[in-house]
Amino acid sequence: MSLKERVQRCLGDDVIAITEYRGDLGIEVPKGNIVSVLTRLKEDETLGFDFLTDLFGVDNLDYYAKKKKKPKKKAAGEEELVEEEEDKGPPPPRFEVVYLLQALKTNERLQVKIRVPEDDMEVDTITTIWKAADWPEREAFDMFGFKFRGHHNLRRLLMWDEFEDHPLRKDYPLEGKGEERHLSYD
Amino acid sequence: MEDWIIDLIKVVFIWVWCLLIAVVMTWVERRASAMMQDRLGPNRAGPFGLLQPLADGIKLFTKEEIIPEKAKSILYVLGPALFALPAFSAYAVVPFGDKIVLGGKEIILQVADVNIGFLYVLAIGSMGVYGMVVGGWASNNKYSILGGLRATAQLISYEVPLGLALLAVVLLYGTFSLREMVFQQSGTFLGFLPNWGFFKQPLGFILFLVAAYAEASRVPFDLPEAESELVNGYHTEYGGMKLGLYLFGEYVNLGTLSAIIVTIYFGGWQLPYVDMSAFLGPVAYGIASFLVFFLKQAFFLFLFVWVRWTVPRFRYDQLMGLGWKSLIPLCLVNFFITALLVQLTV
Amino acid sequence: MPKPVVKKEYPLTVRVYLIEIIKGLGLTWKHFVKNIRYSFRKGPHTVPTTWQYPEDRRPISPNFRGAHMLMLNDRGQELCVGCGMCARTCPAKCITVKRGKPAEGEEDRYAGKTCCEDFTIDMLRCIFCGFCEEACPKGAIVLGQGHELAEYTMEACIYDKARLLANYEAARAAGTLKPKPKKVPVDAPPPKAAAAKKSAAKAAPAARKAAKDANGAGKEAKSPEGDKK
Amino acid sequence: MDYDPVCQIDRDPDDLVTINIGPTHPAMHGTLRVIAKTDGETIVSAEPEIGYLHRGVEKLGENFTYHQFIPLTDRMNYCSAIASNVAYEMAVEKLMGIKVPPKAQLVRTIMMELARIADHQVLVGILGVDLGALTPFFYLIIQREEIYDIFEWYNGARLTNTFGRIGGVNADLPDKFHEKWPTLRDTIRKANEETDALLTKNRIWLDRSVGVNAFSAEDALNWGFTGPCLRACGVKRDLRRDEPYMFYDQFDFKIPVGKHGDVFDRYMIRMEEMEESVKIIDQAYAMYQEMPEDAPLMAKVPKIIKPPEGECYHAIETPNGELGFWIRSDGSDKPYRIKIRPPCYMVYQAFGELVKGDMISDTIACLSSLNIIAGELDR
Repeated sequence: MSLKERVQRCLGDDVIAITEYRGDLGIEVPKGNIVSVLTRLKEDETLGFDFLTDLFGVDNLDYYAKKKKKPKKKAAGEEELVEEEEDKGPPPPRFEVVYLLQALKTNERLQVKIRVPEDDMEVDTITTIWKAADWPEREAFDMFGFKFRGHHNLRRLLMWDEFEDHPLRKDYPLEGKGEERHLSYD
Repeated sequence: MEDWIIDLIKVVFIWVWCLLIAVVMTWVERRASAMMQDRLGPNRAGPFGLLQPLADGIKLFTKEEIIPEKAKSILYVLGPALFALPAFSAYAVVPFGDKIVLGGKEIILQVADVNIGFLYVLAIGSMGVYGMVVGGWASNNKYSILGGLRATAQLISYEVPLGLALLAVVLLYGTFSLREMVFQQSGTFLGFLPNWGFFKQPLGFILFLVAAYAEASRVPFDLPEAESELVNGYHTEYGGMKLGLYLFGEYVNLGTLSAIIVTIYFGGWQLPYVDMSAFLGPVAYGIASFLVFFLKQAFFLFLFVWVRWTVPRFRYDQLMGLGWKSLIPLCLVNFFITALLVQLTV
Repeated sequence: MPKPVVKKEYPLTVRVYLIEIIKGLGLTWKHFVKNIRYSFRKGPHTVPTTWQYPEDRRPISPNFRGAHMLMLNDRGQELCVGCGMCARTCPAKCITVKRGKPAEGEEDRYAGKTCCEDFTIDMLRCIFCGFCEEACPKGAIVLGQGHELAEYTMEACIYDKARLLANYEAARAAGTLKPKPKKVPVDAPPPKAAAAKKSAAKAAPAARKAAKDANGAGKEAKSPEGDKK
Repeated sequence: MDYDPVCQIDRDPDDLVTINIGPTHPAMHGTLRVIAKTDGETIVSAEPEIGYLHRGVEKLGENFTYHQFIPLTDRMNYCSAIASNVAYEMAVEKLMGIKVPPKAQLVRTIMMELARIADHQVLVGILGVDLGALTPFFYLIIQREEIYDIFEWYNGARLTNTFGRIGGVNADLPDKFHEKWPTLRDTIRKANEETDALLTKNRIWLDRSVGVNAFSAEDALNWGFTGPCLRACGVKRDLRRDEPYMFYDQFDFKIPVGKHGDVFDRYMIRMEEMEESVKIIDQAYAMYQEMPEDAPLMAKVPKIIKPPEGECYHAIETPNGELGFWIRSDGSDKPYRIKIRPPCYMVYQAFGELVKGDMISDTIACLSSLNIIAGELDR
């Protein structure tokens, strides 16, 4: 049975969309179910995605803007399914969180995505499943502003603590906004 | 010539000699380590870089003297002096040669032939730790205080095996005087070996050597200043000549310890099988005995350098374990065996 | 989770410390003697692994990516036409080129119809990746062997055209001009059959790549699923 | 000898001393910082702080073209820049569906394995330095210089190589390699043997490394370890074997595996991997020599790289572990989003867990043995 079928069988209705590009399988799942989805993926015997490779956010602001400009452009790859739905409904959520999983036994990889709207940045933490998600979640918070519910130490990781913006968002300029770090000594 | 002038000359001579050893040792350390590591080392100042220590000295003297803002300034200045002074003082009882006859006056080549020279060495040797711990404390730096604490624990712990190893030697020679010990090492042992303490006390020698390394806080026991862990340990905050005193003190310590090893275990100024006084004039004999002593000392100084660039460093708890769990029992065993043998042979 | 406890069981020769330390001392002694012997050799380059820098310089690769230069051709004409490809491809954005027309009567100085009026490289920004050299259609900008680039002021680190040309003159005088790079053979645009044959001929590891390749560049296709062994 | 993990005893936080190890500490590899709470010499808790070398590589990547990003990957793991370069190039090639000519793949393999040797040499040397043995460092670093000579003759840079291009490599193996490799492989081995002789059986070294921050395989996987640190814990996992890319499944090489995941195992694994890399280069070189002189080194790649819309993840086994690139293309000449998965990022987040209950000296040993490279960590 192919990986796609196994994943579909394991998750059932939780799979919103399946994309495949260059052999990389990606599934989109509802935001609220991410913990249960990942737990099921980890514990399912036929899948066994027991290794969290990485976790990160994506800001799709420009992506949609570009899409809107050129609606005629042939949608390639994974966006196809999503796009058709998009045209009718409200604008899709701005952010994505991508989880890269790997099965150590079979060496299969899977991308699990959730979409996060800008006005509701809360995502359940998965540090309860993998400790490896500790820093990546902090980084995603730092860079995009996701609030990982239940994370034990959600502080900024790379930027300094007083920094206010989220630099990897598309509306943050490359050269920064002129923030300076003021150090205080006692 | 009056006695006190002679004594003064001897003191000055030893003082200068110690400094010279320390200065040259800085060069030897750097060049020898470079040679062991396929490098060149300092070779710009003078031929083979021999003037490098001078350049370093000038640099250290002309550097700005900085006392950290929150350091305890009196203790901070006192630390290096406390460290260097005992190192120099310990040399006072080391017989660095036999005797020299000048103007019909017999001069022994030793600053003071005290009959408890052995105890004096031990007592003065353990003073050096004050310099380290005071410097570390006064610097107001966490790394420094850790270095100072490590130094305290290490030096006090290794004082015990050092003393025990020496005690066995005292049993053997039946005297506390270092000069007397050297005299007792003339002749041969078992007919073919030089009558050196080393051959009578091989285990004692190794134990003493290890303890000496720890006392001098050299690799593998350089925990108080472990540069990869504690930045530079107790002298992290020091600079200029204050740092220079610490470094000098360390090398003088090495010189003293080597001298004591030579005196106790390697027959002092005596050559094996050969009696130099038989065919040398009184002045030449004095100089020759000094040179023989120095050569032996130089070998041990080099050994200090050589070992440093070969082995890794201990960890603090392992160091303590080695000292208390291995060295001290072995020292006691060595002590009892020696006592037994001495008792049987006498 | 508690850390695993490791039992330390060493053989006796290891446990007594001294044997292995003495072996180690032997090794360092070997190096010591060897290097002492070397250090009595004549010349600045004594110990083979150390170069006595100002007197004794290590050979520098002809491909070295050092200070830039603007090349002239055999007839002494400037090659640069000021197209600005280098500036565009530079990841550090350190090149500024101003295109210009050669002045009246000076056409001989330039190889092309246009020239660069101004060419500055901010060496403080440059990361010496060599992309400018690769992008240049005329082979006009080349990274030479100059590697002692320290200056006393920041302004001096911004190389203008004269400096770049002077770099070339210096390199030519020293004979360290870069040899013409060998042309990298590029995979021929595969006719369908040839490509298939090739990928079939290729051994197993390429199977996945080949399968992916069959998708063709830029075309969405069903990814092969059975290609995992 | 063993000591009780003191950290399990409840302690008054006021009794603890906070020690800042780094960011400017002689034993810190780059600008790392560990805030350690210590009780005497024992670490009760340690918290690594990163971000001192954060340069926003991912943000820069979104504003660079695909080719312009290659020099940035140099500056991630600067000890083995070539491996990072190749990892990125392979990710873009996967995104575009480019097939790299076999000869270029062999050149990449050879250079990458050389970089792996160089990386491991630095690591073992620095581990020695941090534990007080300076001499092995020099024996190893001399060989690394020879390897860097090959890199320099290859494309003109020693450290930040900017190796390869998307679709292949931009030059053939240099003559320097052909002339040097037969002797170099022996000197590399000799340097390893000398290091081995100085360290591996030395009781002092063993005491400092065996059993120091041992880590269980289960924990290691949970924390996302990859590469030598994971293999030291006893998990036989190597992307070269598990997800073979290039010609790795045709080469005959062993994957060294440790037992306890302690400093000693990490050290030994690196020592053995150097041996294996030498073997791999030998085999790859033999295959390379069978190729015709004018075999292609570059695939046919458009001048301006515009991958079709889509996203993919590709990872290879760099000296530190799995280095992956997740790239989303929106069809333009710049990546829409690049996410780098640096291997030591995942390893370093477990640092507090690793050194808990050990001593200050062990912190240093642990840090060096993990091979944390700040450039890769902070990106």
